[in-house]
Amino acid sequence: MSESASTLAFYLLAAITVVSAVGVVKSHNLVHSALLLALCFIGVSGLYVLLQAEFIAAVQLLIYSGAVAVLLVLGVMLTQRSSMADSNPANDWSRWALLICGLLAVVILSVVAATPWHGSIAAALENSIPVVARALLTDYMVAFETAAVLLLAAMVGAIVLAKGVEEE
Amino acid sequence: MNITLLTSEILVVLLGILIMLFDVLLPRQESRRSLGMMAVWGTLGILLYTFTLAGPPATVYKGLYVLDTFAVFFKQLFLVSTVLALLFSLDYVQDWSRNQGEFYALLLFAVAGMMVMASANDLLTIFVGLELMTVVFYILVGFHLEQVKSSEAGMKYLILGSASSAVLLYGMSWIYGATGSVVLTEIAGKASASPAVLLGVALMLAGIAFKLAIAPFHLWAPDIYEGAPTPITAMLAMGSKAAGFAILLRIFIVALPALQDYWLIAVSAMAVISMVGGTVVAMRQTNIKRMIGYSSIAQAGYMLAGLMAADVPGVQGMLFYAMLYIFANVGAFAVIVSVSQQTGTDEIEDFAGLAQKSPFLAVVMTIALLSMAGIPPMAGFVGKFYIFLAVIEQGHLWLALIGFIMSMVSVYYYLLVVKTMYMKEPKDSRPLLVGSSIGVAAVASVLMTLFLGIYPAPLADFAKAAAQVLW
Amino acid sequence: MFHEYALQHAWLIPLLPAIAFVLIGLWLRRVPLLSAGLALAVSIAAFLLACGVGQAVIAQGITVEQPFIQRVPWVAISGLSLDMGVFIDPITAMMLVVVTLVSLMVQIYSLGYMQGDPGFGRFYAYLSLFVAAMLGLVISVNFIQLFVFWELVGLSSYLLIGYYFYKISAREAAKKAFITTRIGDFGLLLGILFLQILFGTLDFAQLGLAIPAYVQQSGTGLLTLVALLIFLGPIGKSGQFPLHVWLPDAMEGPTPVSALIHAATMVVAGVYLVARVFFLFDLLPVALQTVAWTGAITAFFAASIALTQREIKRILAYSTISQLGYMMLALGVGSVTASMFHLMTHAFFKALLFLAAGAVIHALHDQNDIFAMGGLRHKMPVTFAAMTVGVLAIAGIPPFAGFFSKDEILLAAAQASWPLYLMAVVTSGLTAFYMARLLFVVFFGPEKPDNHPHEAPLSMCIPLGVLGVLAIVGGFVPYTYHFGDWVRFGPASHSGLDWAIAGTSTALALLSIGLAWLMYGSGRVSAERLAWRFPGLYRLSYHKYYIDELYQWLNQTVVGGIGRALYWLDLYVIDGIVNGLGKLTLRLGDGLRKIQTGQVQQYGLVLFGAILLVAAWLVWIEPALMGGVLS
Amino acid sequence: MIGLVHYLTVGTLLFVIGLYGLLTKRNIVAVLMCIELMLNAVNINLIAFSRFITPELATGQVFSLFTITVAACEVTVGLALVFRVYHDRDTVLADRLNWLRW
Amino acid sequence: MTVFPFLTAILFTPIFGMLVLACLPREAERMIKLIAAVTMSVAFGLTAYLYWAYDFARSGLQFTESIPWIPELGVSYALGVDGISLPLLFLTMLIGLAAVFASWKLDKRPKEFFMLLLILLTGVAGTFVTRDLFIFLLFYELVVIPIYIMVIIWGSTKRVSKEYAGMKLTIYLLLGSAFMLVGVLALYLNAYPPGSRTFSMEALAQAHQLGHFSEEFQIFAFLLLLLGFGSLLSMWPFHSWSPDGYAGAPTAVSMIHAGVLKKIGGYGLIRLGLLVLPLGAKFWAPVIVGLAVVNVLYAALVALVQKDLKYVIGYSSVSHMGYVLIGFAALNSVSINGAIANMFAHGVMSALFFAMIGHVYDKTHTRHIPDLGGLAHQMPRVATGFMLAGMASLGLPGLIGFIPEFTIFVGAFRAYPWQAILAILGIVFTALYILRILANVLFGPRRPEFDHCADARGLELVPLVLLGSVLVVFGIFPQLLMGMVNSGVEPMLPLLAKLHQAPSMLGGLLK
Repeated sequence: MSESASTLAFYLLAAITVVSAVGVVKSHNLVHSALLLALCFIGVSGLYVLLQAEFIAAVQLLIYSGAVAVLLVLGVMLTQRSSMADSNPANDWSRWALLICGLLAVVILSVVAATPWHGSIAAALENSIPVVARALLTDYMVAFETAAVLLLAAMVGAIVLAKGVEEE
Repeated sequence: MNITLLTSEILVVLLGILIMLFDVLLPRQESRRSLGMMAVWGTLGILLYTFTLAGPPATVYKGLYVLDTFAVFFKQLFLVSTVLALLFSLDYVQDWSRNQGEFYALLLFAVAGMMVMASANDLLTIFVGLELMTVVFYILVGFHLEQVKSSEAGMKYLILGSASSAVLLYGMSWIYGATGSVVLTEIAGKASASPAVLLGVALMLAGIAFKLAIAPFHLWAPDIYEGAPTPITAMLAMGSKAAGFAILLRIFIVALPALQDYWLIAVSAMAVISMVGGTVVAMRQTNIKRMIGYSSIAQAGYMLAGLMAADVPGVQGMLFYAMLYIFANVGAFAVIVSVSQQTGTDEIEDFAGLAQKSPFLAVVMTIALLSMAGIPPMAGFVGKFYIFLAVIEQGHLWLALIGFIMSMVSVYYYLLVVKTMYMKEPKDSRPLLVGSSIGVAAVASVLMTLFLGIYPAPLADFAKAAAQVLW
Repeated sequence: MFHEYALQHAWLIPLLPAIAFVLIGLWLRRVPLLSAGLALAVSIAAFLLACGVGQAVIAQGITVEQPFIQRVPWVAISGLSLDMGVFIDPITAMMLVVVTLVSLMVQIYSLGYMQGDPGFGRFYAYLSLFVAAMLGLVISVNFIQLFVFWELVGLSSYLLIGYYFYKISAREAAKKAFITTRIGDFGLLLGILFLQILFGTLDFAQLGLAIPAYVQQSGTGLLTLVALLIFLGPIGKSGQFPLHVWLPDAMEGPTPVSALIHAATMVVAGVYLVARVFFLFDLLPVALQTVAWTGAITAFFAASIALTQREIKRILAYSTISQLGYMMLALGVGSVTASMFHLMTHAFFKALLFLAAGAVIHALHDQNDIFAMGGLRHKMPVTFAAMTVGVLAIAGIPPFAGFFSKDEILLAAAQASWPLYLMAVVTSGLTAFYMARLLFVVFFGPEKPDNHPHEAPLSMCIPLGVLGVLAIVGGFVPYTYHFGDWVRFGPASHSGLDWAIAGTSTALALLSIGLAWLMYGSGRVSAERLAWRFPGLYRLSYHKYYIDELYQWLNQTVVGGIGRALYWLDLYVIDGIVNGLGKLTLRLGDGLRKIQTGQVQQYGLVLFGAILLVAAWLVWIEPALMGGVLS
Repeated sequence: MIGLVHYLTVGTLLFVIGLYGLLTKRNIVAVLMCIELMLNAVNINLIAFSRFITPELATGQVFSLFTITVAACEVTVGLALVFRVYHDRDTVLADRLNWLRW
Repeated sequence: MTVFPFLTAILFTPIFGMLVLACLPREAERMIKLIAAVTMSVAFGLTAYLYWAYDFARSGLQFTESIPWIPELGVSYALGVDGISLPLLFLTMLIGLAAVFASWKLDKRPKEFFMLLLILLTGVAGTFVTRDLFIFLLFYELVVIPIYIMVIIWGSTKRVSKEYAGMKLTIYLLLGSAFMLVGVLALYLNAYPPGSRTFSMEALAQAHQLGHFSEEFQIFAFLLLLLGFGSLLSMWPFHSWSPDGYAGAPTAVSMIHAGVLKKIGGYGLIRLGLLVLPLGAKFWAPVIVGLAVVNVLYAALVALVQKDLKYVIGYSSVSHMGYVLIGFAALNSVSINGAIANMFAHGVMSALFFAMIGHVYDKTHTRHIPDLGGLAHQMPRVATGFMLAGMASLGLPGLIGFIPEFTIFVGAFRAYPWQAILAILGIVFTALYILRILANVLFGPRRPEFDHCADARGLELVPLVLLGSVLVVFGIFPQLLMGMVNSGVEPMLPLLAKLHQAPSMLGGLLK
């Protein structure tokens, strides 16, 4: 990809991501929010591609845009019996929230700007999947196994909690 | 690659899976108490096994997972608290119509997460271990299907917990970005006072402080303590908090000592706010679990004060305190479970006349609470003594003064409970029968609390050995 | 040799009654006869020993300059050692004999007077305690011993005044006595402390040597203060103005007690103290002047009150105060001899007067008002005789005892300063007047039909007889045997009677008695008319110059008021701060608790607000601070 | 040239937007969505650092994998809890959850 | 060394008795009381033997025992008594024994009561016998909680509720101890370099002599200790727990608290404040003297207007503690002798007072002074007890109170004459309030409503006889006490002599 193309792609994807994220937050319809969330996830996965992390981008699409978004929509459907029109209201503290978020953004952005990043000049790995795979099963083996237990526990827990609803 | 170092974690997970399997195999009507006993004995066995782990530090692979005295200390701490918490869970959950097997199994998974946290030497493993623990706790907090408060507590915990996890993770990402590494020992060499690192430090500190229920990141704690099933409240107060301290110490002592000057002030402010705020608000509580929730905020403040010393004695004091806090909590929660079994609620008023209905429980409760307050000859005094000794040595006399004053003020609300138990007449004359497993937990708590208070040397030595590993 | 034995064992004199006190108090209380028997036996033994000591003083030539001293350590710590001991010189010997003799008489008298009283055993226990304390005081070898027994004397007088503890008046009188004397003791204690600090010793003999040397070196300024502080003690104990108020009230005790303590012996402890430490006062003219003036004012002032009082014991009490003033006056003008002489004769005739008054009261079933009495001379001849002797003795009519001692005092006063002499003489006239008034009102005039008096029993008459004889010869005999050679300070000053002074005072006394006869005996001059003519003076005198009221006000309003004010301060300020802090903490708890709204997103706001603060602090502020510090 | 700073800026924006939603959305499901946004922001950071700071090690990529896993678990459990709350309280609004307070 | 470990035996006798009691059924009331009595008798007997066997000539710490306890911190289980602690230990056991008998008629939950009482006594005794600061702290706070429980269960509600009184007492003293704890920790850390640190009191005192404590440090640390020990000693203005607390507490607790517990404050000031931080003590001495004078006069005046008997004695004890403080702060051997002896003396007399008040309250159910009167008619023995205690309290010679007070005056007069004069003025006010209650409670006309009230008899007489005889015997033979105390003070003489030149806060201003 040429540099200008990638620049353009970046801005486009960034815009998609940020705007759809704002949409998630601002939309009054929960279903719209969920769909915008999926769009946002897609934008993020596009950014991953730009960052040459294709594997992660794929995972992002699969898990986030696929599973998580669908799960959320499912949740919306199951708990929202009335109309969707005003299903996603905001509370009364938005002013404070805006202040805090704004200031936090200022702080973080100032950090981004002020930090002397020690960037590596090395090019990205052509194919990062083997590296990731090796890291997962060697260096981060314990974390990997732990994550497995985590998934098991989350599954069991989710079933137990959700089943309690079904049977009654 | 030395997989045997993971034996204890593996055993805990296997035990959990085994319990789930047995749960399926057992006929539906049969009492699930056996599963609980299995968990207790299994955990006890693993605990005994951990005593063989003492030795020079060893790493699993490339130093990302270490088994040193520090890790062993915390693993034993988690296992001890689990054994004791399980002991009084038996009676608590036996009325549940189902899911008892899952309850024990999930609890064990949480313990596995804590154990991973204790050993993890990189941010990634720490994070995953932490998430294993907290996600399981989200579930367990909301696990009491018959109690409305339980699901509310679970939901609140999940929202705030996830947000704080995101903050912690965000902080980790900045550290990673600034240093190019997630391994603690490598970070130590590269961390400089660049804005990104400082931001990372701030966010991680906040994220961990949330798990520790340090003020002003504590707001979840009282609600969740009140709403959660009592054994889970106990585990949150004991295990979760201790695990939080384990990673706090690992990260800040091992990885970020160079920035000590920066985070110490924030830490001291948080410690003071916790000690004062937790104590002051606890004075006005009427629910015993909620009161212990607030008091645990103050307790976390005392422990955090030990970090102010940022040296071996300080950490030694924190470790010592974390251990004795287990025993104090076990005693208190065992009594709370017993009383609420009979009355059905957790209000302090329900303790009226306990000294006459069951003098044993009243004594256990008194000793446990006084240990938290730090009154000799209970262990709590020695713990505070170690911590503030170290703090004063580093010149923070004012902090010790605030700490001691607050611990004496805290006696006020602990004594309110004592007063209710001893002075008020019981509402009904039914004698309170103490279940055998609860009795065992209570006796263990009292004996250990008194033993550690009177003869702290063995545990103190152990804690010192553990603390020295970090340097 | 008995007197040798007595001298070596003089410490037994106070110890024996003390043992009697313990025995009676703990076990014998319930058995009246045994109690009284033990107390009497002990008193007799003490009297005999005291006589032995007296004999030894004469036989062995013990003088004021060469006393006989024994000491045993009592308390010894680094930097302070206190002894107990025996200090015998002629003054001590005289006091021992007088105290044991009078107390013996009173104990015999009480056999009859207190007969049938439910607290008979207790009474004798107290009496024994008193005797022990007084004797211990007399033989004191140093200030601390003196102070110890001084206080014990106070205690026993407290107990005896409050003997009828069920009477509110007795209880209050006892309290008053204790507290009033305590004020004096405060000064005495301070004085003692000063001496201890200045000289490192409290021993009389050692101080007697050290003080003159000190005066030579450092002058008299501080020592005068010390002496005045010490003198506060005698003011309290000996009922000197302005701490005399307890003494008249002390008459609430049983009459034998009044005789023993508040007339004859205890109250002279103050006088004795000044005499004992005269080596100190002698060097300090200012202190001496104070003593003299205090004595003179007290003498006159008390006599003026006694003129108008109606209660028989009260009149006697004021006369006691007055006579004590005389003794102080004598000391103040430098005559230990005169003072001690008067002390002795006063002990005899005042005990006699009180015991006789007791007999009257006893006969009239606790009637105290003299105007309710009258014409008793027929029914109670012995008592009448005793009273007459007593009155003549106190009025200073020769050859009764009082004449000689009073004369010596007047002489000494005349030699010192004429205002003092004038006051003394006028007082002596007043004394004769009110004593005669008492005698005439009680024993002459018509009999009151309501009274059914009877003569006192034998046990009460014997002491009256003995004391009567002593009141007659107690002045003349010592006078002829040169009392002043023994009991003195400095060189003996043996002067004969000054006929001018003696004549004046005797004439004045006779005149006063005559006036009293006119007013109360024959009724030619109306006392009421006189009182009506000078209403202010009369009221002032009758109400004792309102000094009691002043003290009452001080105690109730000033001290009590300060106490109440401080209590208010304690409750609402000091405790208020404490409680306020507690409440504040609880309020704070309530307030902070309200942060916990249960709204998860508000928690989130706080949480992230805090995160923002921490982040901003670490990222912005702290590096700036550190940079500032570093650069 | 698009560099690290750009990606970090996007991440930052995503993080605060998610945070804003977390603090203001009443519906719990929406709150869960916002948490996902925040986690995605972290992932952007991680991947960007991985690309620009440690391109040869891909540590950030590994990290982000775990983040995604954890996020999935959280959302699963979160939704299960939403069902429970909905069952118990018949609401999915966060501000109705105020039985536990003070 | 195979000497019998007397102090350990004394310390553990009550614990052992407590454990025996724990095993008894709660209905066995008489048995419970008997065992408590036997336990305390044994402990008292052992202590009395020690008092007798103590070798004056050798002075210093005797009957020592020492076992390393927490070597890392330099803590050892070290016991020993000297002329300062032995009288206080003796006092503890004496009052403990008396308190057991003073509670003989207690019928509400006796098992718990006597168990707590024994724990309490162990705690108090422990502070006096230990030579190790750490162990001292353990025992120091051990006593607080039993007292709280005893107050709220067996106490009485008058002007303030017993819950309030108990809580106030507890929190107040604990807050004070917080300052003290910090002071102690600072002391420990500054005494020796890491590695050779120790909590041994002798070693800490040694540290001063080696010059390890700078003057600034001593001044600061002493202030912390003063706040702790001073509030325990009810130093003005930290005294307000004392009257309320005593009024709320049951008889036995009032006896022990006023009798011995308070004295731990004075003991600590001498043991730590003076011996370890002499320059600090010297610096603050003028302040302490000033406050102590306020203590004496203020509390005496307030006692004068009290209506509740226990409040009078409560304030009276505050007033008497002023004398102890003056004696301490005058910092010479005579005054310190007096301060220690006065702690003993006040302990005995206040315990007797509270025992008698307890008896009166048991029988008449009131402590309100205007409601009482003429009790000498119905209760002559109790009246005797009151008289003895009262007379000792106002410093009557021949009873125990006089010589200690006199010694304090002599010592204080030397150092602070003007303050001493003010303090001595206190004896007048003391007489006022003591005589006021004696007169109003004991004397006056017989009141028929009290005719049913029995005098103390049988075992109830034990406190009176025990404490009363100590009052008298030690009063007549003060050397029994003063000799002992002096043997404890004598080793301080060089220190005190050196202190003489040390600067104090107000310089020579007030001297």
